[in-house]
Amino acid sequence: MTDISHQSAPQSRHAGSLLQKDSRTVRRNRAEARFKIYGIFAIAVGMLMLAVLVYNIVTRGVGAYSQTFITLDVELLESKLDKNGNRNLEEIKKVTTFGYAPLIKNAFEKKVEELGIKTPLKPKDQAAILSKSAEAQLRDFVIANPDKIGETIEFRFLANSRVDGYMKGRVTRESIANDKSISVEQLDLVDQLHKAGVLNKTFNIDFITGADASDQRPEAAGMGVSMIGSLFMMLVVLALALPIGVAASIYLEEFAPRNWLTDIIEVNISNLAAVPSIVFGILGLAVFINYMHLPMSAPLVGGLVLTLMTLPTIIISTRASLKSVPPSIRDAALGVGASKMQAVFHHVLPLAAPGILTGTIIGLAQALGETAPLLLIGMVGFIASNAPDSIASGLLSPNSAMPAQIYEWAKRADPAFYERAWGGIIILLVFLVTMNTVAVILRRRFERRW
Amino acid sequence: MPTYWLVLSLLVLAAVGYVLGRNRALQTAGGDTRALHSLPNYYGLNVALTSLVPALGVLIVWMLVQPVFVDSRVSTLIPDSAVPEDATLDLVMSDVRRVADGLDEAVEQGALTPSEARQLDAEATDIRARLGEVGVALGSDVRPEVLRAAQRYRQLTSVGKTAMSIVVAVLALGGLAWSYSQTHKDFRARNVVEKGVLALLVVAASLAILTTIGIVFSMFFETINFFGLHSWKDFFFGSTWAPNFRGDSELSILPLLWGTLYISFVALLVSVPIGLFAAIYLSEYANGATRSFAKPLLEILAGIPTIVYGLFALLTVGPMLADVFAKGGLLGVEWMTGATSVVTAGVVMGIMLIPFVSSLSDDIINAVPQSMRDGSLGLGATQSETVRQVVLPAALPGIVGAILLAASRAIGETMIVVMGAGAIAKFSLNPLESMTTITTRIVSQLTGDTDFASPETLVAFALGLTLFVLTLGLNVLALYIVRKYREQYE
Amino acid sequence: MNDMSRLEKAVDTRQTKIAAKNVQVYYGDAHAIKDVSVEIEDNTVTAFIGPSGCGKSTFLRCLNRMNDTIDICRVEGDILLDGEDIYDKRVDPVQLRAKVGMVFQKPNPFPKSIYDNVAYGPRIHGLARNKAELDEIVENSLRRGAIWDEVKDRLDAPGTSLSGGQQQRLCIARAVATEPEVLLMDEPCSALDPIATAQVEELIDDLRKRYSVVIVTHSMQQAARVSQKTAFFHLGNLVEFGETGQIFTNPKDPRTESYITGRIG
Amino acid sequence: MNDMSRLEKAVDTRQTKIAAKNVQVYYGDAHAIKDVSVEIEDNTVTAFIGPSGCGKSTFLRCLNRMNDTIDICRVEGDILLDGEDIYDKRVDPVQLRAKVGMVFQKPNPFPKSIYDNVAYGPRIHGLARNKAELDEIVENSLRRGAIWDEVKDRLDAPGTSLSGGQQQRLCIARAVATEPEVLLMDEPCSALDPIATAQVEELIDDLRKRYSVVIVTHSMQQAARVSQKTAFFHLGNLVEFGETGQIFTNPKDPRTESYITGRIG
Amino acid sequence: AAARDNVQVAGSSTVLPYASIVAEAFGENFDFPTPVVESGGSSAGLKRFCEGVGENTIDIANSSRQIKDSEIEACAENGVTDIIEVRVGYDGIVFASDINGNAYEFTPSDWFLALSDKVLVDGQLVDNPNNTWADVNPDFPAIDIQAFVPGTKHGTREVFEDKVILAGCEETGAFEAFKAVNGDDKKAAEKACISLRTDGKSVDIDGDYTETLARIESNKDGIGVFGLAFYENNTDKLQVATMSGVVPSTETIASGEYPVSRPLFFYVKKAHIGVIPGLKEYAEFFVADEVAGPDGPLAEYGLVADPELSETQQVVADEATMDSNS
Ligand SMILES: Nc1ncnc2c1ncn2[C@@H]1O[C@H](COP(=O)(O)OP(=O)(O)OP(=O)(O)O)[C@@H](O)[C@H]1O
Ligand SMILES: Nc1ncnc2c1ncn2[C@@H]1O[C@H](COP(=O)(O)OP(=O)(O)OP(=O)(O)O)[C@@H](O)[C@H]1O
Ligand SMILES: [Mg+2]
Ligand SMILES: [Mg+2]
Repeated sequence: MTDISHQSAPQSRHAGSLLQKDSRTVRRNRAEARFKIYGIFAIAVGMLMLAVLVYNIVTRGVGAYSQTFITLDVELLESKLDKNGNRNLEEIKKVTTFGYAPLIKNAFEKKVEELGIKTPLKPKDQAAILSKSAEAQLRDFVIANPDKIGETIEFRFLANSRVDGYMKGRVTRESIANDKSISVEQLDLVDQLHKAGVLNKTFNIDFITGADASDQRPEAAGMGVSMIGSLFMMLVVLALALPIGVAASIYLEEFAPRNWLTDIIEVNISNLAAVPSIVFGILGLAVFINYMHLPMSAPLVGGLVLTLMTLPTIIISTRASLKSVPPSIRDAALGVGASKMQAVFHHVLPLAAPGILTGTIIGLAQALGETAPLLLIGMVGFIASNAPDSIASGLLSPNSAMPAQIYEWAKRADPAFYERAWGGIIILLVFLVTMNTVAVILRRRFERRW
Repeated sequence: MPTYWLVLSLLVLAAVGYVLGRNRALQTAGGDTRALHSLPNYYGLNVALTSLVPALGVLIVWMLVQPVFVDSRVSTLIPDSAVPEDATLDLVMSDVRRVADGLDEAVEQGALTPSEARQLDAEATDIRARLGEVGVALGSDVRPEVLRAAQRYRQLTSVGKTAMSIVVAVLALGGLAWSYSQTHKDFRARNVVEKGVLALLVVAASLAILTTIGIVFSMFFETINFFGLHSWKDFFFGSTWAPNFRGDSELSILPLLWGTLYISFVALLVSVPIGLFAAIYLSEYANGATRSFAKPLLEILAGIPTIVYGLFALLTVGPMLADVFAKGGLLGVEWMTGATSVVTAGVVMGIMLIPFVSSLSDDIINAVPQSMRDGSLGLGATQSETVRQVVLPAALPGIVGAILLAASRAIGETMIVVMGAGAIAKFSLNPLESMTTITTRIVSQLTGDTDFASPETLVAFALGLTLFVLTLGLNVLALYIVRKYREQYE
Repeated sequence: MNDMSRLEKAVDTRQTKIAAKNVQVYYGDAHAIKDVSVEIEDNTVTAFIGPSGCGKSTFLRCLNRMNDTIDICRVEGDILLDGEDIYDKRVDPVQLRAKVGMVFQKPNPFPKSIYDNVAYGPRIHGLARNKAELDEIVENSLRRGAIWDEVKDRLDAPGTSLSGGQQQRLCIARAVATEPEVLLMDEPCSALDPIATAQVEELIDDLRKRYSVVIVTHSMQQAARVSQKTAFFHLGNLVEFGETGQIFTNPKDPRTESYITGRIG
Repeated sequence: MNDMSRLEKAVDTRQTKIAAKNVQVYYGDAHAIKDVSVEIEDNTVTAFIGPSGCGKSTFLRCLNRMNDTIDICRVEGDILLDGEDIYDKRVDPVQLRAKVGMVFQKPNPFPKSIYDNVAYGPRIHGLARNKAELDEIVENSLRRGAIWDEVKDRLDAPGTSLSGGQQQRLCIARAVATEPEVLLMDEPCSALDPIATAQVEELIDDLRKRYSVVIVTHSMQQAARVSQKTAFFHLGNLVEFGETGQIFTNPKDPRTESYITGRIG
Repeated sequence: AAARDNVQVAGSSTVLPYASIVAEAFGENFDFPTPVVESGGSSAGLKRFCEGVGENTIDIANSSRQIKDSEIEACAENGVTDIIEVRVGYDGIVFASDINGNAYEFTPSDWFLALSDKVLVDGQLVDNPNNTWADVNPDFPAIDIQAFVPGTKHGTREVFEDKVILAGCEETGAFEAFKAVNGDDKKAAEKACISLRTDGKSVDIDGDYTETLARIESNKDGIGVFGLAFYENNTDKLQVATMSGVVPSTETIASGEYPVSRPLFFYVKKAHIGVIPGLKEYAEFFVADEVAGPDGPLAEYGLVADPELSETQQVVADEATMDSNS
């Protein structure tokens, strides 16, 4: 029907009933349906992958949000903690955590006796099911409350990672056959303590608020401080990359004369996007730390480096969306006597906003998840600082970042860290989604067709 | 924090200036905005900016220069003899600064009165202990000359601060007064403000150039060192990448380059069609609700840490491919020897890159005017024909930008490559073999245990710089293509 | 008026091409077309006239379902093309639009070369077997659109770089190139000078021999010159519909009369 | 023609508002305007007529430097506004465009509300001291644009959801709202029905009392009705420029004559 | 700029776990803030260490190998002259396979025969023909060779090459053959010895031990190279192979019976002592008996305590720099 020869004469080539599709239309419709299916398929693939990844992350990571604790009554023996009995803080501080171990051992022994638990273990081995952070916890308490020395206080100590793993089912009696750190007898003890209600698994807020802990204490490690580090870095990135990126794009797209110089800048910017992120770390080390003498391991430097890294993404997407605003809009504004600047800021920019926000979302997501450049400016490793007390210290005192923390945990030997790494990823994603939500809502407000 | 206060008062002053300028402009125009050259806001902004920007600029420069100046003045107080033989003046100076900070802290906490702090005597008091009480830790006991220097340091700093405050205040007030006096109904306030804004825009754009210069410089010298130690012929034209700890390694970029291109190509092969089709579907077919949740969800893919993708490649995708292509696999072929391969890494990376292509393209496609679509549909084109032949060409520059961004990301990715593609550099056409990329080698060599002055480490810089030049070439090409095929609507 | 007499002869033989019955169109809550019924005949030029904003374009766009592309637009009632309901589920709007072509009110050339603009329709409908045939179609269409002479040397130039009137003629040429059975033209001559207008009118008259043409125009003269039937819209209502001669000489509705007599252009 | 007589009286007192001397415009290599010199007087409506694609819009856009926005467009020659060269380096095109307003050939409302479309100009030029004044300006402008009645209930609706003719009138209202000294109108009535056209023509006549108006039109009648001076362009040349009455009744150039007598619309 | 008050450490990721344990305990027991311990590899750590003297440079570099002469020179060029070298203990390197897989008793020759690019067959150097472990040693099961060895950036790789492959090369006599082929050039022969096959039987792992573990989990026949500490934390998933009949443990490594181990170091910038608060205290704390001794937390975690720890303590106490040592 469609392919009949070209006649100068009469009938339209589209004659025939509408209800019967001619062969060409059928063919085209099939192409159309295929095209649409490709689209659905593409989205489905994306969604499926997201679901698989999120499922993986969540199933592996939820374990980190609960933790095994042991409740003990510890007698703060004056004879051990303050031999002179004068409550001089300097002297109390002289007692190291090693000196607190006996107190805990005693407390444990007493508890076991009290509960009538029979175990072949020596008291030292009994207490070994506690986390190594117990001593530090005790010492911190005593230093904060020297007047409590001599009293008996109830403490909630973390159990060590093997015990915690046992409670979560990760560690079994079979799996510890060759394990030096824990024995079957200790697990028996754990079972009995659990039955007695002394040892319990509860929600672990410290994982969300706490700081990193060393390789020996996975149970004590938390994301809190690195979260703050990431937050400050993101603030820096947002405060710098977005305005600078948008400003640069506006200049290049709307004001710059078209010549080789702007061509160079243009190519340059796209090229910066392809620079491996670690190179930005090299740059940051050279410029911000060695040259400008900013402090090492500081979120400010991290933020600056990530800003440089994010800029190209924002600039490229902003330029693309500025380009896609029809010229008639600019003409209309100029025609009523708006300056170019006004035309851009009043009309073009709002219309380009969705693309700018998309660039920001993607750029920030990238910045939020990036570790490599942080490696060179000292934000990856063991950085167990305290939560900062002011904005300035948040920016300047050493801190890590969420992805760096996760990356470090994933490398550590104790499998308990593995669980925490995934748990950390959950927090990272929640952080990301929160950040994106704002942008997505804004973007929806700006979206329109014309 | 007096500097905070200074900045704050500058801001307040600017705000006041804004109001003043605005009012004065209105006043000269007799309250009639129509008589003004520009909108009243511009007069206000002009005054605000003129009082704020120079003052702020001077403030920043002053804060950068003053420590250097004070340091140089104070360091003359430290006799050479006071510098321990194994230390440098620099270190003594940081001690001085620390003591000075400590004194400040002590004064602030009330442990010392200001005059005490000025008159403290190192011989008479145990300064380390006194400062320890207020929580300032010092590395060693304070020597008298250090204390003297520290006191001088405090004095100079406080004088400097006062001077700075005065200068900045004068500048701000002067700027305010001057611009205020300039404010007049015929004053071209808008032009002035816009010029200022334009200058800011130019500064922002040139930052990209600065970054590039910085990158090139931070790698250039080490690259030179590398070529001093290693033959450039081997680097550019060799065929083997085999660093070892004994020196005399073969370090050729070619196998790495091949791996980079191959893996990125596979990644784009996955992400571009999926991303583009997703974008098309979202902007052309999907209803508002689908779009408003599918797009942000896809964007999460860009934010999942790459380590997760790496593990996904290693634990899920790799073994899955191996089940099919490896020995004893479904196909009964032996094309794959382990879980790592170009395809493993490429596919997983492709998934990560989907939102780079989809979200940006979606925005651009969405920005194509509806009248273009109407024109095509009105001729009896199907929606897919419209998309392919009218919408996509019109959105081409933006889409190319998005793809370039994805390609850039693919080239720059490490974790997925390390875990998914392996660490062996080789030339092979088989996409089921392990390969590696330039970027991962840069990271490896920089973060490894080799001698940092050896070619095995320095090669990272040469790789980085070469990659930089190569991608520059690719970008020039892309620019050329976009220029050639760009279709401007309206 | 020799035009008039010519048509009257043909009138009886004509068949209904498009029949619209009780068509209602809403933009969101706004009722843009109110219960319009009209019959458009084959081999006829039907003119839609009426004040700006009365719903002419809206109704025109219903006839080839271009309103589908406006989210908030809702169409009710029946529109039959050759007796078949075009809003039927089984009808493919693509096939419909191939039969019922359209020239839009605002010229909207594609951001492609002039050649590609015109070749676009024939290409997607497979109207040409080879390049030479396509070239011929393009040339023919541009000639019929009365723009060939102006663009024959710059067929590679983008369609968007043409002047307003040239763009409009390009869009006409583009629509003609697909050889629709019905051609809907929304103010096709609004940006054209008298000579170009005359050429387009000639084209319309030519098209009528084989097809059916609907034209929206603000020029009463034009309506009188080219159309055999005229429909007068007012505030979304079809006030009067009839033979052009009758509408212009002897309108039944007072609104029609006042609109026509208030004529100036 | 009573219009004619009315103008002739005023002719002598008028001053030159815009003087264009030897203007050449190139689009890349294409020479679109060839050595055009023309004087546009104050308190006068000047009509540009000529076949489609002859360069009317191009020349019009030179007068307020809108051609600056087209990369490939190059303008040579002098254009003086009140004796000052508008292409002088010191001239701020923004100020120029505030003085010389423009209505484009293709209606291009902002994708904002109708109210904001009109209020935009007054806002950036500070023409209103408060909301009430602004409201008044908007209402007045919309009234002058002959569209107030149609949109007064939907000032919040986007300007892009209007019909073609409504958009055109909205753009006129938008241009009028900034009170330019010279108003350039590129086919302002092309999509308007006769009544709306009459209202816009009334507006033009009204504007003339204080300002100078340049109008591009394809309708000879319209040119004759509203303009006092007419310029006829052909293939980029200004063929003839003079009193409207003289051009239409007694054209000097044969090309003008043939264009005018070939008139149909 | 405010002065820095925390000790800043960077370097080897092998030393990092030990350094972090020490840093944490240090922070708990002293008034000084917890030191910051960065990872990034020995090379990057030493490089930053050698960048100069001053607050914006690090105080301590952790290293899993001794500092090289070229690095000392580079340091000196930047004014870093007085460096205190502190050896903290040894890192054992073990071979392990999946817990449910086969147990192995290796000798260096087995590894050489399994992984080398070329081996000696009937007196001829040929491309490695061994496909299964049984080909290497009839005692082993006939499963495909799949070894996960550290990538060339890891210090472990150097030890693996030196103490296993090269040793195997010599044991099997291939070394002499290589030497003969290379015209008696010992260096070239060594290089030939340690070049591993590239047909996928030997897989370089560029990541860390968790990656090696993951590889073994997804390929149960694989054998991987691990640090002792890592193995000890994952005994539920891995079984360790003996080397020349010795089971690796802190004791056998300390006594020298188990051959594959390497010393771990950190380097202190002497110029910073007395300037950066807590620097010397940290260094002393690190090597204290209760920390780095055989019963201390480091040993518990897997560090092989240095039998000569007391000498090291002395070095730190005296702030003895490397030059004055040698
Ligand atoms: N942006 C452009 N790039 C290249 N050529 C152009 C451009 N705009 C217009 N032209 C060409 O310049 C010539 C004059 O165009 P102009 O728009 O001035 O015509 P016009 O007189 O307004 O015609 P019309 O009545 O059709 O609007 C035409 O040949 C046109 O094709
Ligand atoms: N997309 C839209 N959304 C909402 N309302 C619309 C839309 N398009 C048109 N309208 C309204 O519908 C009514 C009819 O519009 P239509 O475009 O059909 O008028 P028209 O008769 O073609 O007028 P004109 O002669 O000015 O083109 C008008 O009031 C208009 O404002
Ligand atoms: Mg219309
Ligand atoms: Mg025009």
